[in-house]
Amino acid sequence: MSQASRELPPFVDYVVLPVVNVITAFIAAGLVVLAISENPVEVVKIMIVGALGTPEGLGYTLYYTTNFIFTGLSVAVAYHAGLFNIGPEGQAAVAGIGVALVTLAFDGAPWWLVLPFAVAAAMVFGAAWAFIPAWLQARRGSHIVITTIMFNFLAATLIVYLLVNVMGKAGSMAPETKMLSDATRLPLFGTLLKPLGIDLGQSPVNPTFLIAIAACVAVWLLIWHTRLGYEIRTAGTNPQAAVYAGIDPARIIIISMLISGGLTGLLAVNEVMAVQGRLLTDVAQGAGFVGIAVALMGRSHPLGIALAAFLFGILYQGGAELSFDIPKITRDMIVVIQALVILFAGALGNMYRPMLERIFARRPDRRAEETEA
Amino acid sequence: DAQPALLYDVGGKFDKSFNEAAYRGMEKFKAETKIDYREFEIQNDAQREQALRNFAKKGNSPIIAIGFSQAAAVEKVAKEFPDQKFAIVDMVVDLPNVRSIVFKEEEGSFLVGLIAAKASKTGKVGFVGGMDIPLIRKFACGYVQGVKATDPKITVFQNMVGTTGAAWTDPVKGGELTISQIEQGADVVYAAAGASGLGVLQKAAEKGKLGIGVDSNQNHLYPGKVLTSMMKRVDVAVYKAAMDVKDGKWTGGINVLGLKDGGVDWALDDNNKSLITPEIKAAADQAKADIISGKIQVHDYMADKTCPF
Amino acid sequence: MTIMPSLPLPSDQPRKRPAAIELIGIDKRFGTVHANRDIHLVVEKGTIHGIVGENGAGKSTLMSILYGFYHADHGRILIDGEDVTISSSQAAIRHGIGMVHQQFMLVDNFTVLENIILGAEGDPLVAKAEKRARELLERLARDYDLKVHPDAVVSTLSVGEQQRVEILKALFRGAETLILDEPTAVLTPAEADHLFRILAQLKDEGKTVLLITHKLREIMAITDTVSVMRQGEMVATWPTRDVSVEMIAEAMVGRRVLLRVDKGHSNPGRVLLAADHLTVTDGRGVTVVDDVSLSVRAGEIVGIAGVAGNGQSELIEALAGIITPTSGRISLAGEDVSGLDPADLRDRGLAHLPEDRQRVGLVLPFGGGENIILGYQDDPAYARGMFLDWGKITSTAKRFFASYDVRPGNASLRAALFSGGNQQKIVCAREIERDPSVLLVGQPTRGVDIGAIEFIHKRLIALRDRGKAILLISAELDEIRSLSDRVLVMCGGRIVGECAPETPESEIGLMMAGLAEGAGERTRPRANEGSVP
Amino acid sequence: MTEFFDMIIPVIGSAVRLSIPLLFACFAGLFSERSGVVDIGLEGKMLGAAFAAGAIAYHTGSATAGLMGAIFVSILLSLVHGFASITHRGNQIVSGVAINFLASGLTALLGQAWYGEGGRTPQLPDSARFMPIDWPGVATARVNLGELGNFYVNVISGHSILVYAAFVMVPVTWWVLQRTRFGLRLRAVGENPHAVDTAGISVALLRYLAVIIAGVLCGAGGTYLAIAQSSEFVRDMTAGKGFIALAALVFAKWRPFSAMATCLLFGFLDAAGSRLQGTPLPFIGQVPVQVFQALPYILTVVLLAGFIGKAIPPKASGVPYTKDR
Ligand SMILES: Nc1ncnc2c1ncn2[C@@H]1O[C@H](COP(=O)(O)OP(=O)(O)OP(=O)(O)O)[C@@H](O)[C@H]1O
Ligand SMILES: Nc1ncnc2c1ncn2[C@@H]1O[C@H](COP(=O)(O)OP(=O)(O)OP(=O)(O)O)[C@@H](O)[C@H]1O
Ligand SMILES: [Mg+2]
Ligand SMILES: [Mg+2]
Repeated sequence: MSQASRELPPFVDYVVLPVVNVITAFIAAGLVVLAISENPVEVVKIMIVGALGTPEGLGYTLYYTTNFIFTGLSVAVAYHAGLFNIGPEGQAAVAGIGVALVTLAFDGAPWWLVLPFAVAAAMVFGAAWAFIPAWLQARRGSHIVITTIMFNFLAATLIVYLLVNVMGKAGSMAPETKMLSDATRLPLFGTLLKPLGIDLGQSPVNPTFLIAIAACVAVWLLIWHTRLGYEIRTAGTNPQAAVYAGIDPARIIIISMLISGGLTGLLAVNEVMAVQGRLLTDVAQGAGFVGIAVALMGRSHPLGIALAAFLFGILYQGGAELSFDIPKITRDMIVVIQALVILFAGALGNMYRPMLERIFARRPDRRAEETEA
Repeated sequence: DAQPALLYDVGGKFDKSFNEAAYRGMEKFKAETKIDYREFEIQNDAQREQALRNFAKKGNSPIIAIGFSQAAAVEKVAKEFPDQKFAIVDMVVDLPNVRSIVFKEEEGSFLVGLIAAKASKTGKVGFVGGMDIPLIRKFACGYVQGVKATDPKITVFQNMVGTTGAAWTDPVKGGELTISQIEQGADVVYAAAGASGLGVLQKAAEKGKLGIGVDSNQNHLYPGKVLTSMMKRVDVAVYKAAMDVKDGKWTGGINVLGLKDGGVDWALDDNNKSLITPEIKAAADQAKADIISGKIQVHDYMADKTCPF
Repeated sequence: MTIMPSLPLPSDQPRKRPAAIELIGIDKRFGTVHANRDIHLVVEKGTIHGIVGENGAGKSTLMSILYGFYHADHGRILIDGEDVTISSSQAAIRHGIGMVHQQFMLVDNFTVLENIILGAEGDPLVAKAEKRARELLERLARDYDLKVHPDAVVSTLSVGEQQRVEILKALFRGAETLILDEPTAVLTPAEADHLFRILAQLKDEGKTVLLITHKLREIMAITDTVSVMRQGEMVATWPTRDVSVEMIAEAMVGRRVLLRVDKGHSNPGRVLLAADHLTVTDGRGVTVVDDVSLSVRAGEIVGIAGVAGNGQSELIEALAGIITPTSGRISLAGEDVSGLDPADLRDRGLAHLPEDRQRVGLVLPFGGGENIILGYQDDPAYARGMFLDWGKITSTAKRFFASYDVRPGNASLRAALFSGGNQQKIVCAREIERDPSVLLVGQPTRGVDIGAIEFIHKRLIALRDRGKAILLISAELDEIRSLSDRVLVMCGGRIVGECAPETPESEIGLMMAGLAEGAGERTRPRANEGSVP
Repeated sequence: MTEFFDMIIPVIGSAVRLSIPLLFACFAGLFSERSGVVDIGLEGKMLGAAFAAGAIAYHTGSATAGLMGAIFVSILLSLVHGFASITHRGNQIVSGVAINFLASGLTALLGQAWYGEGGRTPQLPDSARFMPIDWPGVATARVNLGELGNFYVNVISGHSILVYAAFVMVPVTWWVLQRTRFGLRLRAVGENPHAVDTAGISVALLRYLAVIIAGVLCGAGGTYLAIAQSSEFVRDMTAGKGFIALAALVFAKWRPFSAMATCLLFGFLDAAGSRLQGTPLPFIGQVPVQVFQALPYILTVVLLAGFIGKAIPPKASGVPYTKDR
C-alpha cells in the first residue's frame, strides 16, 4: 500500500491538523489587519465577543451556522459518493422557489402546519435541481463540477425571471415575493423562548437550527449506519469494489446527489420561511461556497461539519460586529478572511501533514510487532 | 438631538449612484453641524435588521435606510423602537416614526427624455438599465414618455444589462449595449444601471455620442460628452432628514419628492452647458413647469406596472 | 520458519570485461516494508538476465531503483564498471538504461511517435525529433521486426504493440541495458514469442536485457542467467543452463515446494454452476472469452489453468455478474441466471473470492468489520430495517477473524493496515463462511505466505467436502493441480482441454501454451510453434 | 439583404469584443487543465488582474505598465493555486474557490483603502488605456467596399491591441502545444504524469509553468476588461466571465481552435442577445431577456450531456500527482 508511511493518530488527524490550519489562516488574516493598521488582538476580541458574547450575537452566529450546516452536509454527502457538488447555491435558490410556492399557497395557516410541507418542498425542489447534473454524471459521464456551476447560473437567472415576471409582489420595486403573514412565518427562537426567560433578542436563529442539528444526526446515521450509506461510501471510495459488491455506482450517484440537493434545499426554509419571510433573489448568499470549505474542514463528518459551520458562523457574525465597531474594517475584509480560511484550512489542508507525520507517526517497528503479536 | 446613522444597500457606499448620494448628503450634514454619524454596508440580507437594530439600540436617530430592499427590516425594527426616528429611501413603510422618501424618478426621466429627444440628430435614442426590475422600468417609462412627448417619431432602444446581481457591476456589458444602440443609430443613451452605467457613459463618449447620467450629477465624468444627468436628490433627502431631527422639525409619513420639491431634476453645469442650447433649456424648463403645474401628467410605471408608450 | 535449502553457489567465472550493471548492497524500505535488503547483483553485458521471485519480493522496487524512479536508502550502482549516482530517470537514461514498466508508461491519446520522443526531444521543436524517430522506427522495423505504425494513436494499439512502443522508447533513448518488468503477463503467447525473438536479437547486438517474470518456463527458454529474490533478498544467481525449474522454485519459496494438500476423494453431485457457450467481448471489441462451456458439480473443485491474460479473469467476472457476456447462458443449480447482477447472484448462493483483493475485494479505507459485509450489505442478518447492525457485524467480524487467524484481530482496524496475507484471509472468511453453494475463486493465495496458503487451501477443501461447487483459477499450476478435482485449461479465451490433476505439469503446460490438446477436447491449431519448450 | 448585413456586422464586432476576456481566460484554463491542474479560479485571477491594471495604469499613466502589473498579480494568484494543488496536493477545486473569494475581497478592500471609491479605481485618461486602433482606410472603406468595407470597419479594424493579441494567441497556442517540446510534455503531463516522470521530466515544474502561463493570460484578460474595454476597475467586474470561459473550455474539448470558436460563439450569443432584447423573434415572439443570458450555460450542459459529442477532459486533470500508484 502506498499509504504505508502516512498514518497519523486520529487525534492528530482530526483535531491537531485542522486547528493548526485554522491558526495559520488567522495569522495570515492578522497580517492583513495589521496592514490596514489595526490591532489584530483587538479585532479577534471584538469578533469573539460579538459572535459569542451576547445572546443576540450568539443567535446570529447560530443562524449562519444553520445555513452552513446544510450546505456543508450537502457537499459532504456528495463527497462520500465521490462527487463534488459545487451547486448548493443554485439548489438553494430553486428550493427557495419551492418553499415560497408552498408557504404562499398556505399563507395564513399556522406555521407548524405549513412547516412539514415547506420542508418537503425545499428538499424536493433542491433535489430536483441536483438531479439533472447527477443524471448527466451517472448516465452520460458529464463532469458534475462544470454542470453544477452552470446550474448555479441557470438558477440565478430563473429566480430573477420568476420574481420579476411571475411571483413578484405587486407594487414593489424589488424583485421579491410578498411577505408571509406572521402566522405562517416561522417564529424566531427569540420569540419562542422568551416565555421561558431565555432572551436571544431579535436574532434570526429559529427552529430551522434544530432541523440542521437533526440533519447532522440523520446524515451521520445515513452514512455510517444504514445500508444506503454503506453503499454510498463504498461506491465513493472504490467503485470497482462497489460493482463487485452488487452496488450500481450510477444509482448511487443519483441518489446521493438527490440527498445532497435536498439537504441544501433546507437552507431555503431558514431563509424564506423564517429569516426573510419572503423569497429574495439571492437565497444562499454565498453559503453554498462556504459549504465546500465547511465540508472539507469537517472531514465530511457531521460533527466536524457542525463545528466548522459554527466556526464560519463566528466569522460571519463576528465580522459584522467588526464592521460596526471598526468602520475601517469593511465587509470586504471579512471576505478576505474567509478566503484565507478556505485556502489554509481547505486547499492547503495538507501543508503541515508531513511535519506532523514526522512528529507523530508511529514507529515502524511497533506496528510490525503488533502484527506479529 | 440628532445622531444620524446610515444603512447602505448591497451596492455599497461608493456606487457612484444613490448610495453614494446618501453618503454625500450625510457628509454635508456632518460638515455643517460637526455632528458625526454612523454607517454600515450590508453583506447579506440578514444584516439589514441587525444593523438597524444595532443603530437603534445605540440611540441613533434618525436611522436612514437606503434602498427598497430595506423596507421589511425598517418596518420591523421601527415597530420595536417606536420612539426613534427612521427614514427609508425608495420605499414606503407606513409607520408614524418612519419617514418614507420616494422619488418621482419618472418626472426626472421625462425631462432627460425630452432633452435627449431635442439633442438627438438621428432621431434615435437609447436606454440602458441594470437589471430588469420594476424600479428600472419606472425610469425607462418616464424616459420614453419624455422622448415621445417631444417627437413621437423618435425610436427608443431599451436594453437591460443582466439578470443577476452582477448586472449592476458589469460596465463592459453596459458599454457593449451602448455600442449596439449607437450602431443602430442612437446618439443619446441614458444609463440607469449602477456601476454598469459607467461603461455606458464611457462608450458613448468614446464613440462621440452623448450619454445621460443618473442619480448623481455625472456630467463631470466625461465633460462635454454627458448630455445631462437625471439627478435623484437622495443627498438632499438624507441631509434634510438629519437636519429636521436636529432642528426638531422632523415628521414621519410619506415624502414623495418630484420636480416640485427638487427631489429629482436634470443637471446643468459647466461640463454640459455647451451641449444644452438655449432652445433645449427653454423646452426643459417649460416641461418642468408644466409637470409641476400638473399640465403634463407623467405616467408612473409602478401605478399599474405597465408602460403605455 | 523457512529452511534454507542447499543451493549451488552462483557461478564464479573470471570476468573478461566489466559487467553492464553491478548493484552493491542496495537497501530500500517503504515505511514499514523492507522491500530490498542488501542486494548484490552482477549483470553481464550482452546477456539476458532473468529475475524471479514471489509477489512482493522486491523485484520491481530493485529495478525502479536502478532506473532512478526510487532512491535506495543504501548501496552503490556500477555501470560498465563505473560508480554512478542515478538520481532520476533522466540520469538512468543518460547511463543507457531503459525500462519497460509493469504498467505501461504511455500517453494513451498520443501517437506512437509522440510517445517515443517524449522527454528525449533534444530540440525545442519536436519536428526534428519526430523525423529521427521515424527513421529509427523504420530501421528497427527492418532489423527487429518491431513493427508499429508511427502515427497510430496508442490507445488503438493492442497490448503487445504498446509494449513494442515501450521498447522503442527505450531504444530511441539509446538504451544499452533494457529492463522489462513482467513483460509477458499481459501478452498472448504469440505476442510473447515475438517479444522473445526481439530480445534475442537485441542480445545479439550486444545489448543487455534484465527480464523480470513469474514464468519459469520463460526463464528457461530465453535467459542466460537467473537471479532469485525472496522477501527483499537476493537469494541466488545461476547460469540458467545449470539449473532446473524445480531448483528455481525452491529458491523462490525458500523450501522444497510442491504443496500437496491432503484431500479425500470427491463425490461430485449435481451440477450447481454451468456456463453454456459463454462469450465475452472487452471494451475494444476483442473477444476475450470465446464460446466457453463448463460445469461444476456439487462437491468438486474445478481448476482452470492458463497463462495470465487468456480470459480466465473475464470468465470469472462474467460468472460473478460483474461483466455482461455478449452471448451464452449461465445457470446456477439449474436455474438460468444470465444477466443477473452480483447482488442477485449472491442471494442465490454464489460467492466470489476476487483475484485482486486490494482493488476489488476490499475497500481499503474501511475497517475490517465494514469489509466483512462487502457484498452482503443487504443481508438481513446484518441489518435492523434499513439500519446496519454494527453490534452483529462486529461480533461476526471478530468470529471470522478468530477462526481465520487474522492478525491483528482488531475488526475496526482499516483494511489497508493489514498485510497482504491477512487481507486475503479477511476476504476468504467473508466469502467462505457464508457457506455459499457455489464459490468462484481467483488467485486465492497470490502473495500470501505459506502458513496462510495452507490454511486457505484447507478451508476450500472443507467447503468442497460440504458438497459445494468451487471454480478455481490460479496462475500457480501447482495450486491448481493440488486443489482441483478436475482441471480445465484455458488458452486464447477458449477451454482447450480438460485433464486430471495428476497430469504432469509439462503436459498441462503444453496445453496452456495451446500446443497440445486435452482429452476429449477439440484441437486448436496454433502458429509459431517452437519457441516455447 | 443590406439591412441584414447592417444589423449582423456590428453584432459580430460586438461579439469579438465580448469574447476577448473569455478567450484569454479560456486559454488560461486550457494551459492549466491540459497540464492536469483544474482551475476554477480563472474568475478570481482575472479580477485581481483587472484591479492591478486599473491601479497601476492610473499611477503610471501607462497602459503597458498596467498590463505588466496585472500579469504579475495574476501570476501571484496562480502560484498560490500551484502551491496548494501541485506542491501540497490540495484539492484543486477548493483552492480555486479560495482564490475567487480572495480576489473579490482583496480588490475591493485595497481599492477602498487606496482610492476611497468603493473598490473602484480612478477613471483613466485615454492615454493610460489600450485604445481601439483604426486600420488604414477605415474612413473610406465603407463607401468604397460596401458590405466588405462595413465588415472591415466594424469587425477587423477598431479594436485594441489586446484583441489582436488574443487572436494571435490562438494559433500560437496550437503551435506550442502541437509542435514544441514544451507543448508535447505539457499535454503528456495532463494525460499521464507517470509517463512524464519516468521519462525523466519533472511533473511539478511542468505544471507550475502551465499555471504561470494561465496567470499571464488571465492577466491579459483582466487588463482588457479594466483598461481596454472600460476606463477603470469596478468591483466584481468580471461578472462570471471566468466561469463561462471554463464552460467554453469544456465545450471546446480543451482544443485551441475550438476554444476560439466557442468563445466567439458565446460572445455572439451575448451580443445577439443584447441586440434582440425586446425585439420579438420570428415564429417565437417576445423572448425573455433571461433566455439569451442563459444560453451559453444551457448549451454547455447540453454538450456535456454528450448530445453534441463527448467532452473528455485530460485524464489526469484534477488529480494530484504522487509517484506511487
Ligand atoms: N511505493 C511504495 N510504497 C510502499 N510500499 C511499496 C511501494 N512499492 C512497493 N512497495 C512494497 O515493497 C514490497 C516490494 O514490492 P515490489 O513491487 O518490488 O514487489 P515485486 O517483487 O515486484 O512484486 P510483484 O511480483 O507483485 O510485482 C511490497 O511489500 C510492496 O508492498
Ligand atoms: N498502508 C499501510 N500503512 C501502515 N502499515 C501498513 C500498510 N500496509 C501494510 N502495512 C503493514 O506493513 C507490514 C508489511 O505488510 P506486507 O503487506 O508487506 O506484509 P507481508 O510481509 O507481505 O505479510 P503477508 O505475508 O501476510 O502478506 C504489515 O505489518 C502491515 O500491517
Ligand atoms: Mg513488481
Ligand atoms: Mg504480502
